Amino acid sequence: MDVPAPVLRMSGIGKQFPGVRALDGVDLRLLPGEVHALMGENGAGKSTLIKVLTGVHPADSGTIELAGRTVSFAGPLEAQQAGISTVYQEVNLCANLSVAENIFIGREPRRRGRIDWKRMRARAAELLERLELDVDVSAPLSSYSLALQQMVAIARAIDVEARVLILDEPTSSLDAGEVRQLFRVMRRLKEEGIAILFVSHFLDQIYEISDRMTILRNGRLVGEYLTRELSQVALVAKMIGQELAELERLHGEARTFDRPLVEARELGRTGAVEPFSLTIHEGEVVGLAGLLGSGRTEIARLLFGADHATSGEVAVGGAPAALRTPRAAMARRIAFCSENRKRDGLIPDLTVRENIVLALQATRGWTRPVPRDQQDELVGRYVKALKISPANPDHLVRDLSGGNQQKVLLARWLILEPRLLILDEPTRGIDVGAKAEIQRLVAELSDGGMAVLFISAELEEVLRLSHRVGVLRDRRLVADLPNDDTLTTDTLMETIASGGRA
Amino acid sequence: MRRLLWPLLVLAALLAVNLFFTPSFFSVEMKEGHLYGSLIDILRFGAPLILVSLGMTLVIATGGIDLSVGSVVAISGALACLRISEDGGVLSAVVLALGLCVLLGLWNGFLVAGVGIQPIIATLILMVAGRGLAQLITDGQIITVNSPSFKVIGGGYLLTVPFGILLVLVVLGVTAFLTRRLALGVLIESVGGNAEASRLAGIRSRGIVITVYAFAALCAGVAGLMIASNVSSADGNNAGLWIELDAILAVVIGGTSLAGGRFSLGGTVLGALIIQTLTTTIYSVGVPPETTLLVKALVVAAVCLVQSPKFRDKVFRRAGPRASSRPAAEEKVRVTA
Amino acid sequence: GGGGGGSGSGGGDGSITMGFSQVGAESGWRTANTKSVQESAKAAGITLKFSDAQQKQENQIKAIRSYIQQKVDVIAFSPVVESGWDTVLKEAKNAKIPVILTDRAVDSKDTSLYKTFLGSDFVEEGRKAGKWLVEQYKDAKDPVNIVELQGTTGSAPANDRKAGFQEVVGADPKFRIVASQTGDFTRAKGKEVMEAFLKANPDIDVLYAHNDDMGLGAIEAIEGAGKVPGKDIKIITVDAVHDGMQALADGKINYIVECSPLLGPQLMDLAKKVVKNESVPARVVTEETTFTQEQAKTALPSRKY
Amino acid sequence: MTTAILDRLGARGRSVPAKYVPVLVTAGLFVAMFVAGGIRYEGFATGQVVLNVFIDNAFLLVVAVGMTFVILTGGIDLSVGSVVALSTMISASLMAGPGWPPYLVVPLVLLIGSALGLVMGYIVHAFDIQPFIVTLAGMFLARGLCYTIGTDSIPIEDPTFTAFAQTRIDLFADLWISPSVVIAVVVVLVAAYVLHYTRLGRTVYATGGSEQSALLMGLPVGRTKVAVYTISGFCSALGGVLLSFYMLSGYGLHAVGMELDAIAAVVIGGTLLTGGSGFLLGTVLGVLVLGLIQTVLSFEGTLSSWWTKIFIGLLLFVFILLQRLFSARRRI
Ligand SMILES: Nc1ncnc2c1ncn2[C@@H]1O[C@H](COP(=O)(O)OP(=O)(O)OP(=O)(O)O)[C@@H](O)[C@H]1O
Ligand SMILES: Nc1ncnc2c1ncn2[C@@H]1O[C@H](COP(=O)(O)OP(=O)(O)OP(=O)(O)O)[C@@H](O)[C@H]1O
Ligand SMILES: [Mg+2]
Ligand SMILES: [Mg+2]
Repeated sequence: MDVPAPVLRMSGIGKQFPGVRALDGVDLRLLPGEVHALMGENGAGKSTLIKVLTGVHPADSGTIELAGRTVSFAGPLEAQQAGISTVYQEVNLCANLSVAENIFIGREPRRRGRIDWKRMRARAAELLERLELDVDVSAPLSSYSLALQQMVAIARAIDVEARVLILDEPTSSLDAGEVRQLFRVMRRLKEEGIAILFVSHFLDQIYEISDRMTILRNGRLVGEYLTRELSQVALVAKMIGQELAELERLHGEARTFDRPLVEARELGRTGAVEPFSLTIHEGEVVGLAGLLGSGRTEIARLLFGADHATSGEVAVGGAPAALRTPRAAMARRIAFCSENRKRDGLIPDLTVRENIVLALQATRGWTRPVPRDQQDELVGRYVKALKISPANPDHLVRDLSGGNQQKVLLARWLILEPRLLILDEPTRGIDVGAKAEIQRLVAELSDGGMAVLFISAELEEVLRLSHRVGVLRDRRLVADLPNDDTLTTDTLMETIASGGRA
Repeated sequence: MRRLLWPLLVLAALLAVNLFFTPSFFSVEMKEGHLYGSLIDILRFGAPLILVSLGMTLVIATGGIDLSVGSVVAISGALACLRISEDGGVLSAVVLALGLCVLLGLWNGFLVAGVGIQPIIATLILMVAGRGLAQLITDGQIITVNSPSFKVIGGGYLLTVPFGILLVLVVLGVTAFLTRRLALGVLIESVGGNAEASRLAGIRSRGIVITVYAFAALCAGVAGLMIASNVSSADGNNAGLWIELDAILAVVIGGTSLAGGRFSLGGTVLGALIIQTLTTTIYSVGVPPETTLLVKALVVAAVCLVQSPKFRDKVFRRAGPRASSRPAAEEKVRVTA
Repeated sequence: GGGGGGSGSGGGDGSITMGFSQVGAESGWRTANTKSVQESAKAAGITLKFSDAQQKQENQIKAIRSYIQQKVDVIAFSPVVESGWDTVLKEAKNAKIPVILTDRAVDSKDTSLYKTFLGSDFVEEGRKAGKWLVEQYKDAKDPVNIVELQGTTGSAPANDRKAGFQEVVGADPKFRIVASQTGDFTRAKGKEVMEAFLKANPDIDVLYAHNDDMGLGAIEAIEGAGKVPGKDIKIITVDAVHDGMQALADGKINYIVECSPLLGPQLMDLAKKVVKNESVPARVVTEETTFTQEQAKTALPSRKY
Repeated sequence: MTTAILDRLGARGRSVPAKYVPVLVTAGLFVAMFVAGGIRYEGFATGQVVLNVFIDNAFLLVVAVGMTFVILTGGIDLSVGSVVALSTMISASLMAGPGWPPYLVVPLVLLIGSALGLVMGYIVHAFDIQPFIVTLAGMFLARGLCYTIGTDSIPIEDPTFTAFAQTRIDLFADLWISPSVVIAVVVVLVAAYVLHYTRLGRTVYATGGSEQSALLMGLPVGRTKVAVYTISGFCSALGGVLLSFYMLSGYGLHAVGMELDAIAAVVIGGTLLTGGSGFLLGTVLGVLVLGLIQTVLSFEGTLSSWWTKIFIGLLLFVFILLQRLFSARRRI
């Protein structure tokens, strides 16, 4: 079989961070007209490899060849100029600028040297329309949800005329529809002969779109394979170094829930979510399904007191509760793990340990520090259970890989052992092994009596965990379905599409 | 601790310069039952700055800044001296002055955390008005007091050691205890590192911010008492003038970022000592006043350069053999997109 | 009071409005000066518009402009600096508002821009200090080691007091200024700098401080070093504020050159004359004296500031 | 009347984008303050009083424009006041001593200011040092250079220079402005254009929004950071030249604390000190507000020195408080 000459070849790449060997002799080649998946567990070194390529981090060793010539980029700007367009893992856009600017900044359409705002907005709207998004491009990016921001980042990257496109977990908070749009675009680009590097922890997506894959483990190269020649099981085995048990629906038998924990009556917030009523019982896992921007996050924030409701009321354990601040909610033992770990979750300058015990510490107040041995015990337990790596509690969270940061955030809320745990996209960017572990943990906790509100863009996951699924559409709770055998992702999709009238 | 290495080296270098010009610089002797010497002087005159910087450190760690400390220094000294000159009760005067300072700090904190005004402007208000207040208290004159017990705070000795130094040690100890032993430090760093995330983690950031401003004002108040007591007089016009700048500088030299987040009390103390040593050095080496600022500029530049890992990389390692994995610049390809 | 002061330029109704722009409130001396102006204006029946420039020349220029705008009858001000007044003074002249300088001079070539200058001569003060010193040590054979505490770097009194002193003592090589540093006119700095001087120069005979406050601070440092101020180290200062006079009477200071802030009454007299278009001398030097320890003891009880 | 404007703003709801609200509120408050002054003081509400605010603050305006660039990137420049002083000092000494002509001196001064800014910007960028400390060193350096030139004030007597400085540009009806005002207005317009219509300007905002993101988006962050400090250095030098027009003297103690005035003006104008958000128009308003406070004080005319300060603080407080209350996004 003939293989065309690679556009990009990295060989023998090594990168050492203080205390962590992130990459060690890694090779990677990208062929034109192919989607190449970069696979590996959380912390395997995928993002680091990408950052070394685009010059964010200088490599310690190894060479990079672009179109047969040795290159070394001093920064993303140079990489971009050389035709490498990148979407980095965390959404790296400027929230203070408008959507249109975020797409075009650095290459704005100009007329006689001055930025042509009108044309820029028009082109941005056009570009987003091609991704089937209808947004006000002159509004600041900060007014949009994380998923939309991810789409904007993608729009920015694919509009560049590039020979190499790099997408580092672009789909982590996208739902099926958006993923389909993205794949459509990727196929088109592929046909144009562009080499695409794609990172994702969703194996289905990998098998759907990629032609070839490179697998990393602990910063070392495992090998390069053709996707169609490697089974999912084999892939996982190569990634984590062992076999993974099959995933099953975690809540086998149907249970009845009769002790309401949190009851929301006509709770709503103007401009965010229409008044809705929802009851969550003790021990129950309620999933929320809906499209991008359908208001799932808004519901979660209202139930946690992160935003003020403009109508309706909440009762917790039968007593009316004014959830005006997160503290008030936490006092009633409600916890909320937010979807945007960078903006609403982690304190990047603090260590893993400090981030994990932060919420617990907050409930105790500053005069009663969490005793050191209790800290060690809690942190140690969750570092192990969630496989946080590096397993050093005194590592700065800022320096962790994306998935591991997510685990830290999750651990923060799990140790609180709340009565209601609201999880908004808790498995965003988490690898298959850890994901199963987290799902098992959630199921275990709910069996122990904890109520969970579970939000995820991945419908399978929602179905696997929930006892009941609320469906949102256009910021309205349109259906509340029990999760029995008749409920499948297809019926869910239908409900979403029809707005619950079917 | 490795972070403090470079400031320590700078401090050592400054002291070495002194030793070169004044061979007796390191000598500490007993005079009339107290310790006496240049090193003691540095600690003694640096004490107010260290105090103000400690308060400033916490404020900066929350992502704020406090410009009003200089005015608070003046107010505290002025009020205490006024009270003492009126009826002589030192203790009540001190309590009153510090009480007012805490109130002023709460006011700052309220503007920042309650009303949501940007810290620099919120505290600018008190910086300007507070100086006026201090002058109002002293009527623009210098209030001289003659109270031996008041004199102790800034100019006295306890067990041969200057009382001011002991006071600093106590405040430092208390601050370290509150922030590092108790959980205040982590919460402050968390608020400064990511305010929204802290709110969602259930931290009462408003209360913490207000507390921190009150603490900074209290520290400034104690410093004000020290300065006033040291010269037995309150000068509403000049006491604490520009001390906010020195304090911020001390904090920054100590490695705390003005953007908030992680802070280092030890670094701040070192920073303040560097500044004070520099001042003393300038006096004792005999730098003419016209060039004082040039020397200061050089030292500050040197301190910040030597602390910068990037600078050390570029300058110190360039000479050494560096395994260059990067191809030379001319090999770079520019591919037109 | 709603600005009833702008009674037009004619002083026909007899009431005079004066705009007075003060440098700031940087020292007790300055405050006494402000008070004196305010009190004597009241006593003289002159409406005073007062503004504090907070040590900024631009604020003074603004204030003078606004006085012109408000059509006051006479403008008086203590310039922050000597240079840079021509433009605004021309505006005043065009608006036919007479200007009186107080305390400090301006270096404008065009002397028609102001009517008169009332104030002290800082250089002369420096000379007076120097002359006393020369007189004191006229029999001494050994070199005399002098340390100097300067005022705020760049300020006119600091520059002039230094220059005047230097002019006199510089004539005799036995006077050696071994250290000279700014003490910013404050007690705290005076003390701090003196402590450093004492350690770096074991053998100091004389301290010359540009104002009393720095001298007072330095006295504390000298006492802390176990020496006797006024005996082991002779001290000369300028200003003669109350605390300084007290120290002089107590024998801790040896000599004070007066620099009187009480310009108010003289200023009001001049203002009245100027408004009536009477001729005034181009330079009015304030009546100032010097004090020795004995003179201080007699003068102290009647000292107002 | 401010409330009326705001009510209308509120009524129209989304038609005024949230980002303009602070600037509009500031403008409304400024007008309100001016009207209040006019009611309280005779001769206050005249056109010339407003123009005087411009005339007396032209240099501050120029300096604050440079500061706006720096603050928008999330930095700070403490050296501006000293660079202003240094500029007056160099201008005066070169014209007084060797008798250089102004058309040589002024470009030289602007060059020196820009070069100082460039060096500071380079250090901030290349060595990753906090701008506060770098520009503080710059502040000491420039001030120190002033004193090494001389501690006395130096009058400027060059005929061309003084003639220009004393030119009055007559407008209609007895109103006049100085050439400095024209220069300042031009600077503001150019700067507004740069910020809004050029890549450099937009990169300034992006850098302030998130430096790391801007870097990853492939924006020339380093170059931009160096550029803003250079711009600020240039503006400070130009401000210094305007100040020499105003004062006709060079002096090492000129513009002490001006950095704080400039920062205050920028922040009062609604720009966030953390960067990324704010408008140049806000800065203009901030300067005007500070100037108007001074004018109010001189019209008040009866305040003692300390009440002056307390009064400034109070006015500032009331202004900021109202600004904050009116523009607070009504998050219920
Ligand atoms: N700036 C940094 N400083 C120190 N260590 C780092 C830094 N960036 C990454 N690391 C470490 O390098 C390793 C590889 O991280 P990387 O982000 O490349 O993982 P990844 O494969 O992208 O994982 P994920 O799937 O979670 O995104 C991790 O152990 C991480 O802690
Ligand atoms: N397609 C869109 N068009 C307009 N606004 C949108 C869109 N998507 C998201 N938003 C904005 O994002 C905000 C957040 O929505 P929310 O986060 O509740 O949605 P979600 O259901 O959690 O979906 P996701 O988190 O996947 O975006 C909404 O208030 C809305 O303003
Ligand atoms: Mg990654
Ligand atoms: Mg969401």
